[in-house]
Amino acid sequence: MTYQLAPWTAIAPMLVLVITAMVLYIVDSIYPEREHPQLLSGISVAGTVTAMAIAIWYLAAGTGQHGGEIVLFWDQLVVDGMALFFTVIFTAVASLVIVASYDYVRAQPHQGEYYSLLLLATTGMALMASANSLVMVFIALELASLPSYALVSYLKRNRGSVEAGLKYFLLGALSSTIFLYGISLVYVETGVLQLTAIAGTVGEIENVAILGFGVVLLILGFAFKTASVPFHFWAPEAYEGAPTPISAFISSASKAAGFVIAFRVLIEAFPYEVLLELGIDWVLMIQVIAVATMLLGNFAAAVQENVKRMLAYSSIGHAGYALIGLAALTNPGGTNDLVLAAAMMHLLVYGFMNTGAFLFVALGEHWGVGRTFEDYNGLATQAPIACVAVTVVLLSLAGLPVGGGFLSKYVLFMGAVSAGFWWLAAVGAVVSALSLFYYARLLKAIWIESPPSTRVVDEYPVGLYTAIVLAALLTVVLLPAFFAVAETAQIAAVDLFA
Amino acid sequence: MAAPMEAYLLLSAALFCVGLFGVLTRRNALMFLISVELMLNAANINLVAFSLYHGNLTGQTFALFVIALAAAEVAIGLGIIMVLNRQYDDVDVTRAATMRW
Amino acid sequence: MDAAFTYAPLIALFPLASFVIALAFGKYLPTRGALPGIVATGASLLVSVWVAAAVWQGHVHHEVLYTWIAGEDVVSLEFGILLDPLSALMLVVVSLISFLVHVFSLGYMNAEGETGLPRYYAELGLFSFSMLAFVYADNLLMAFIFFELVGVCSYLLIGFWFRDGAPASAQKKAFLVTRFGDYFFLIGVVGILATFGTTTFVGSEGFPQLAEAAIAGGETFWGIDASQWVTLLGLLVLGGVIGKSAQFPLHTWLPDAMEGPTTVSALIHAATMVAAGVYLVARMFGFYAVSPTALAIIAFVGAFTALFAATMGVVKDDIKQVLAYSTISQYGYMMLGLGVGGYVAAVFHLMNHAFFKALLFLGAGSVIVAMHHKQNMWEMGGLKEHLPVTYWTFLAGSLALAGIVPFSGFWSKDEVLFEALLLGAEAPIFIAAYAMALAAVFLTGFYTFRMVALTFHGEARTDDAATPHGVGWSIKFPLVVLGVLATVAGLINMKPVAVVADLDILYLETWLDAGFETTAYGTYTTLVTEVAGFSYADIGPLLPAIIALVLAVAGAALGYRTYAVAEPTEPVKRLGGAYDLVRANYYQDEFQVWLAEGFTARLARAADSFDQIVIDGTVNGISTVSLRAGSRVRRLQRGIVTNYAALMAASIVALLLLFAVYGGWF
Amino acid sequence: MLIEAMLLVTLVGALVVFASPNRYAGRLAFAISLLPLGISLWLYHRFEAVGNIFLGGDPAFETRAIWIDLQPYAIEWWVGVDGISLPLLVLATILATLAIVSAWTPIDERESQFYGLILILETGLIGVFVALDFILWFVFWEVVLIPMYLLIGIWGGPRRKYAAIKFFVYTNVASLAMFIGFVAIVFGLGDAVATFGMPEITAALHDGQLGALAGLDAATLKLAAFLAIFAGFAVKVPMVPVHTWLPDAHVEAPSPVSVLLAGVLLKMGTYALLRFNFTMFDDVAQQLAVPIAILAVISVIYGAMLALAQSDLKRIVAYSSISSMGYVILGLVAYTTYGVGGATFQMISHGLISGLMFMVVGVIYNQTHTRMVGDMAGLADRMPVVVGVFVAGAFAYMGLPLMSGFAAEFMIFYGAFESTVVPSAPLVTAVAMFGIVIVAGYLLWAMQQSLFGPFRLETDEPLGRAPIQDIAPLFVLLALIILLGVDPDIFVTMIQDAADPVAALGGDT
Repeated sequence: MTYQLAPWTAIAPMLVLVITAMVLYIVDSIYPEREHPQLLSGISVAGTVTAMAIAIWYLAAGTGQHGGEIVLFWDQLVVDGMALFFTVIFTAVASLVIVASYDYVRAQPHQGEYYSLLLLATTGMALMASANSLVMVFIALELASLPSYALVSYLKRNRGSVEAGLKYFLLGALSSTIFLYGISLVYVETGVLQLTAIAGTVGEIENVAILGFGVVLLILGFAFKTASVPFHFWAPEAYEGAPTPISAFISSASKAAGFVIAFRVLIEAFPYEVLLELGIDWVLMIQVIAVATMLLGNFAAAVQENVKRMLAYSSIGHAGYALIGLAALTNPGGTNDLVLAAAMMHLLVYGFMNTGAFLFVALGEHWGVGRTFEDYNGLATQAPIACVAVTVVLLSLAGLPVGGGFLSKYVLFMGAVSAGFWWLAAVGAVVSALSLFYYARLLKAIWIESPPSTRVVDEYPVGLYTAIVLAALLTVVLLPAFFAVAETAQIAAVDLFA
Repeated sequence: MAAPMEAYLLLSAALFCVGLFGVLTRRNALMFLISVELMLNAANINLVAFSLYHGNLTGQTFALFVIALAAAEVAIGLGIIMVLNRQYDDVDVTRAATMRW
Repeated sequence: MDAAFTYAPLIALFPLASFVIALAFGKYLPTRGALPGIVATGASLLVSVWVAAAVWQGHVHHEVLYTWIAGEDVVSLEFGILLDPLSALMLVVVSLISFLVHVFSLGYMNAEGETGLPRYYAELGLFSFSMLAFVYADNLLMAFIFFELVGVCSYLLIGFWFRDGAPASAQKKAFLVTRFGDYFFLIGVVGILATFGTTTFVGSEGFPQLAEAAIAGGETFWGIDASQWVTLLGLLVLGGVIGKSAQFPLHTWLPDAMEGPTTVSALIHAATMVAAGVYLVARMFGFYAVSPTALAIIAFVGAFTALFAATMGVVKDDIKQVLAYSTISQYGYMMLGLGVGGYVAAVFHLMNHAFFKALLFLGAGSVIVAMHHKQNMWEMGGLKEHLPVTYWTFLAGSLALAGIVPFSGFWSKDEVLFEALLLGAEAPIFIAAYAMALAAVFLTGFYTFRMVALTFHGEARTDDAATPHGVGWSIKFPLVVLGVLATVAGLINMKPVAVVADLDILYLETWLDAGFETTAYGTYTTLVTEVAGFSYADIGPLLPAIIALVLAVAGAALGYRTYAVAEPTEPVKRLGGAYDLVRANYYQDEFQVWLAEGFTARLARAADSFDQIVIDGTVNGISTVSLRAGSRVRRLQRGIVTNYAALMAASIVALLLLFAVYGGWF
Repeated sequence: MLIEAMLLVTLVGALVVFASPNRYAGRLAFAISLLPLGISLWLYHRFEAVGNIFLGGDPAFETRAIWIDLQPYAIEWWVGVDGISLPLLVLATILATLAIVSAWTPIDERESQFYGLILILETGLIGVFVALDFILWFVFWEVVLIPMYLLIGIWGGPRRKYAAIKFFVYTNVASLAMFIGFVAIVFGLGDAVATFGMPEITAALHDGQLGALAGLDAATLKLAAFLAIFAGFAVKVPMVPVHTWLPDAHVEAPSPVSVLLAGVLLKMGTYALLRFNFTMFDDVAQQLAVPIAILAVISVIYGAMLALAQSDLKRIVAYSSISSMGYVILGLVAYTTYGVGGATFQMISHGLISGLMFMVVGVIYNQTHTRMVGDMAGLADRMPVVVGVFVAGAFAYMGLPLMSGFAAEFMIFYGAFESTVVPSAPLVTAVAMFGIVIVAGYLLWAMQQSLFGPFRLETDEPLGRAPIQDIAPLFVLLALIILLGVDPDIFVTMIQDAADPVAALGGDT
C-alpha cells in the first residue's frame, strides 16, 4: 500500500537547494545586464520553501526516524530526525531572509550571486546536518562558510561590510585550520573518519593526549561556528557589519549548523562514557564554554549602545543557552535525550526569534533611523505592526511567554536541572534576567519614548514586513504548538543516542 | 618504515606552530592567508602520513579535498582582501578596526 | 419567650435605619435627618423600656441571631443578643440619652443653620446603633466590633467641623489613642477566643465560667498558669477600656474631643463612647472577679485617674474642658468601684453619671448657644437671670456631680468610696486608692462650683453674656428631663439609708442580682471573695458617707465663695509652678506628641532611609555592578583581528593545558 | 470549558481592542470584561465544595488534556478551581472591570493599547488562578509581567521607565529562581510523577517519593528548592526585604494599573506561596515556621513604619500593602483553619480595599493633579463624596469591623494565635497585631493633612466634579467591602472547604 521512495530521495531538500542555486546562476546569466529582484528572490524563496516543505513532510512521515536513519554514499551522509529537523531550521530562516532581502538588496548589483550564495550556504548547512563523517563535516562546513564570507562583505563599498567580511574570513580560515588539525589528530589516533567508526575504535587508542588535543580542537572549531567563547570574537563585528539579513542568516542558521555538527560529532563519534574513561571529559569543557559564553554574551550585550551589536552579543548569549544541550549530558544519561532535545527546540525557535529581531534592524536601516537605541525612540507610533512583531520576538528571546522562546528556554533550564546541573540553569537564569533588561531597552525606546520630529516613515517595504511579521507569527504559534517541535526534537534526540 | 611516526607528528605540529606564529605576527592580510595555508598543510601532513600508517586511503583522499577547499578559500579570501585594499588603500589587517567593544 | 425580646434587636436597628435614611435622603428632608433620628431613638427607647419591664418581671434572654463566620469543624463566630438586668438598664439609659440628644440637636444644630446636617444625623444614628448593639452584645467579639464602630463614629462626629484645623486634629487623636488601647483589647479578644474557644459572656459555656473552671482545675495555657493567663487576658482587654473610658494614661484624647459639637460631647461622655469601656468591664465582670491582680490594677487606675483628672479640672477656663476632665475623673470612680468589687456601686454611678453628665453637657450647650458660641467661662457670668431653666437644671447636675446629698451622684459616689474603704480596711493597700478618691471628692466639689459660679453667678463680664441668645423648647425639654433624673435617680440605691434604717430599698442591687446566675451580683460577690480572695471589713456606712459629704460640700462652698463674686480672680494661680504644671496637663500632651513625632516619626524616617539606602541601594547596586561588569567584558573586543587571533591561540593553549592536566593525559 | 471561555474572551477581546479606535476602546474593553466577570460569577454560583484540589480534591470546572508530550513528562492543559482559587478568580474579574472603568478619565492617549494590555493582563491573572499544570501555570505567571511593564512604562509617572524596568527584571529574576527550584523537585521525584500536574506532584511529595538529585539528598534538595521557591514568591508578594520594586511601581503606575497591581498581582504571590510552599512543602514550611513568621512580622511592622514616613498618598498605600501582605504570610504559616482561611480571605479583602484606596487616590489625582499630602488640605470641603469614600476606605484598611478587612485580619489573628506550628504563637501574633495601630497612625495622619482642615491646593487646579464613571467603581468596591465584612461567609465557607486540608497538614483539624 505505502509507496516507498528510493533512499536517495532522502536528500531531496539538499538537492532542491543546490538546484535552485544553479537555476539562479542560469537565470542571472540570461539577463547579465539587468537585475530582476522579483524573479530572483521568487525563485530563491520557492527553492527554500520547497526544501523546507519536503523536510517537514519527511519529519511528519517519520522518514529516517525511530531508529530507521537512512545512510547514503557509503555512510558519508545520514538522513535522520536530527538532519531533517535542522534542515527545517536552515530553510525556514533562509526563506525569511530571502523574503526580507528583496527590499534590502533591491538597489544593489549582483543580486543573482547574492541569492545563489545564500542558497549554497544553506545547502552547506543542510549537508552539515547530514554529514556522517569528519570528511563530510569539513567539506560541508566549508561549503557553508565560504559563501557566508562573501555574503558578509557583499556591500563592498561599505567599510563596515568589508571589515566584517575580513574579520569573519580571517578568523574563519584560522578556525577551520584548527578544526582540520583536530580532525587530523583524531585520524592519527583512530585511523578512521566515519563517525560511528571512530566511536568503534576510540576506546582502543594508544595516545590519549593526541586524541584529547584533537577533541579540544574540534570543539573549538564548533565554538567558532556557533560563535561561542573563546572563538566568538568574529561574531559581534561580522553581525554588526554584514548586510542585516545576512547577519540574521549567520546568527540564526549558521549557528544552528554549528550546533548540529557539534551534536552529531560529539555524541556519535566520541561517546561520553568512553571518553570519560580515557580522561577526556568533553562535557566539562563544554560546560566551561557554555558558562563563559552565557556570561560574556549577555553581560556585553547589556551595555551596548548599538542595537545591532546588542543583538549580536545576545546571539552569543543564546549560543551559551543552547550549549547547555551538550553541557548537561551525563553518564549514565537518564535524561540525555531531553537535554539534547531541549537545545534543538531552542535552536529552532531561536531561529525565528533572532531572525525577526535582526530583520527589524534591517527595517530600521531601510528607514534610516540610525543605529543606537535612542534612534528607535517612539517608532511604535509610526510603525505599530512591525513594532508589535519585534516586541513579540524580543520578549520571546528574553524568555517571556509570548512565544515559543519561553518554553524552549525553560525546557533547556529544565534539562539542566534534570541532569543535576542546577548551577548551569542558575547561571542561565541570571543572564536571562539580564537579557530581559537589554531587550527591554529596545522596547522602551520603541514604545515608551516619544518619537523625534525629524524622522519620517512613509514607506512600508513589503518583503521586510512580511518576513518580520511571519517570524513573529511563527514565534507566537510555536507557543501553543510547541508540542510538535518538542516531540519531533525528542524523537531525533533519542535516535541520536541510540 | 623509514622514520618513526612521532616524527611526522612533530613535523606537522611544528608547521602548525609556524603558521600560527605567522598569523599572530604578520599584519599583511596576504601573509595572514599564507600562514593559514601553512597550518592547513600541517593537518595534511598528519592525514597523509597516518593514512600510510593505518593502511587506508581515507586520509590521503581527505587531504586532496582539503587542498581543493584551500584553493576555494584562497579565492574568497583574495576577493575580500581586494575590497579591503579598495576601501582602506592597504592590506594591513589591523587597520580595519572601526567596529569594536 | 417574652414578646419584648422578639423585638429587642430593633433597639439597635432603628437608629441604623435612621442612619441610612439620613445619609441617603437627609438632604431632602425638612429637618435634614433630625426627625428620623428622633423617631428612631424614641422607638428604641420605647422598646428598651419594654424590654426592661420584661426583665423586671424576671425574664432574661440570650439568643444567637446571626452567624458571622461559620466554622465547619472549628469555632463559629456569631452575633447574639443578651438581655439581662445590666444590659436592659444600659439600653434604657443609652436610648434615652440618645433620644434627648437628638431632640436637643434640633435646637442646637438645626437652629444654628449648620451645613452638613444630614451627615451629622447620619453619624449620630450610626453612633446610637453601634452603642446599643454593643450594649446587648452577647459575646466579646461582637462587643469589640461595635466598640470599634463606636470609636469610628466618635471620630467622625468629633471632626464634624472638619474645615477647622483643631477638630481634624482632635478626631485623629481620639481615634489613634483609643486605637492604641483597642490593640490590647483585640489581643485580649483573640486570646480569650483561642484559650476558651468562645467569647460568650453568659452561661456555663461563657468564657468567665470557663476561666473560673480553668483556675480551679489548675490548668496551664501556653505554659502559663491559668490564673496568671486569665489576669493577662483581662488586662489586655482592659487596655481597650482604658482607651475608651479615657483612663490614665490614655485619657488625653478626651479633652481634645471637645472640638466636636457639644451635643456629641454629651453623647460621647454620658452614654456611648466613654461609657462603653466601663460597661465592658461590668459586662465581663465575672472574668475580672477571678483575678485579684486585675481588680487591683483596675482600682488603682480608676482612683488615680479620678484624682489626677480632678486636679486638671480645677484650672480650666473653657466650660467644656472642665466637664471633660470631670468625665475622666468620674469614670475613674466607676473603675475604682469595679476594681474593689463594688459592681453595683459602679453600675449605679455609671447610670447616674450618664444622666447628670448629659445634663451638664446639654446645659453647657445651652449656655454656648446663648453665648453666641463662646465657651470661655471668664467671658460669662450672671447668666442665671437670663437662662433660668438652664441654670436650675445645670445646678441640679452640678450638685449631682459634686456629690451632694440627695442628688444622684452622692449616692453612687458614696457607695463606690464605701466599697473601697471596706476593702481597704482589710487590704491596706487599697486605702491608698480610697484616699485618692476621697481627695478627688473635694476637688470635684470645688471645680464644679467654680464652673457654676463663673458661668451663672456674679455679673456679666462681656457683652455676649449681658445679651444672651434665647433658647427654644427643644433645648429646654431635654434639660428638664435630665434635671429631674439627675435629682432623683440616686434614690434607687440609697445604701447608707438602707443600712442604717434597715430598709429593703436597694432596688438597683436587687435588680442586678437577678437574671442569669452567672452574671448576677451575688455570683460576682462570691467570686470576688472566694476566687480573688478579697475580704471586706464590717464598717457602718454612715460615717464614711458623712466624711465624703463634708468634703464635697467644703469643696463646693470654697468654689462658690471664691468665684461667685462680681469680679472673680484666679487664686489658684498663686500656686506658681504647680499651677503651670497642672495648667499644662502635666505635659502629657507634649509627651505624647513627642512619642508620635519625636520618636515614632523619626523612627519611621530612619526606617525609610534604611530602606532607600541599604535595601533598595543593594538592588540598584546589583544592577550597577552588572552593568559595570558588562563594560569590562566588552573591552575584550578591541576590534583588531590579530588580537582576536592571539586570544584564540592563547585560549587553545589554556584549554589544552587545563584539560591535559585535569584528564591526566600525559 | 467555561474557564477556557474566560481566557479566550479576554485574549481575543484584547486583540479586538488593540484594533479598535482609541475613542471606543474604553467602552469596548468594559463590555468585553463583563463577559469573564459574568462567567466567574456564574462559576461562583454553580460551585460546589470540592476540598483542596492540591490535596486530593476534584477540581471544579476541570478540563485536562495533554499539551506537550515531553518524555518522560507530559505537560498538560489542565485547569480547574477550588474554594481558594475561585474567590480570587472572582476578585480578578471584578477588579479588572472596575479598573477599566476607572481608567476612562485619566487615560487620554493610546487608549486602545492601554485597554488591550489590561485585557491581556486579565488573561494572565485568570490563568494563574486556574492552571493546575506547573508549566501552564508558569506561562500565565510570566505573561502578567509583559502588560504590566508596558502599562507602567507608557502611561506611568515621571520615573516610569525606572520603575517599569525594575519591576520587570526584579520579578523575572524571582520567577527564574522559583522555576529552577521547582523543576529540581520534579526531577527529584523521578519516576513517581509523569506530569507537571501540581496536585500529582504534591501527592508524590507527601508520599515521600523525593529522591536525591545532583548530589543533594532528598531533605537538602527539598530545603533548597523550598528556599528558591519561597524567595521567588516573596518578591511577588512582596515581603521585606525584597519589596523595593513595589513602591516605585505603584507610585509610577497610573491608578487603574495600581488597582490591579495591588489588588490582584500581589495576590498571585501569596496564592502561589499557599499552593506551593505551604501546601506542597508543608513539612519544610513547618520546620522553617520561626523564620517565616519573623519575616511576616517584620513585613507587617516595617512596612507600616515605612508607610508612616511617606507623604505621597500612593506610596502610603503601597507600603501598607506590604504590611497587609505580611498578615497573609502570618496566617499561612499558622496552619490553622482560621489562619489559612483568614489569609485567603485577606487576599480577597485586601484586593478590594487596596483597589478602592488606589482608585480613590486616582480620582483625587484626576482632579487635583497631585498626590502629595503637603500639596493639599481640606479636600472634604470641595469633594465630599470622594472624601467620604476615602474615609470609608481608610477605615476599611485600618480593619474597621463590619468591613471585610476586619473579618480577614481577625481570622488571621485568631488563627495565628492558636497556632501550634509557630512557637510562642501568641507573642508573635501580638507583635504583628501592632500593625493595626501604625496603619491607623499613617492613614489618620494623611487624612487629617489632606482631607480636613481649611481648604488649600498647591496645584491650583480648578476642582471639577468627579465624573460618574470615576465615582461608580468606588461605590461598587465599597459595597463589596461592607458586604463581605457583614457576611464573610460569602467566601469564607468555600475558602474553609479548601483551606481546612491545608490546615490539617499542620496538625490542626
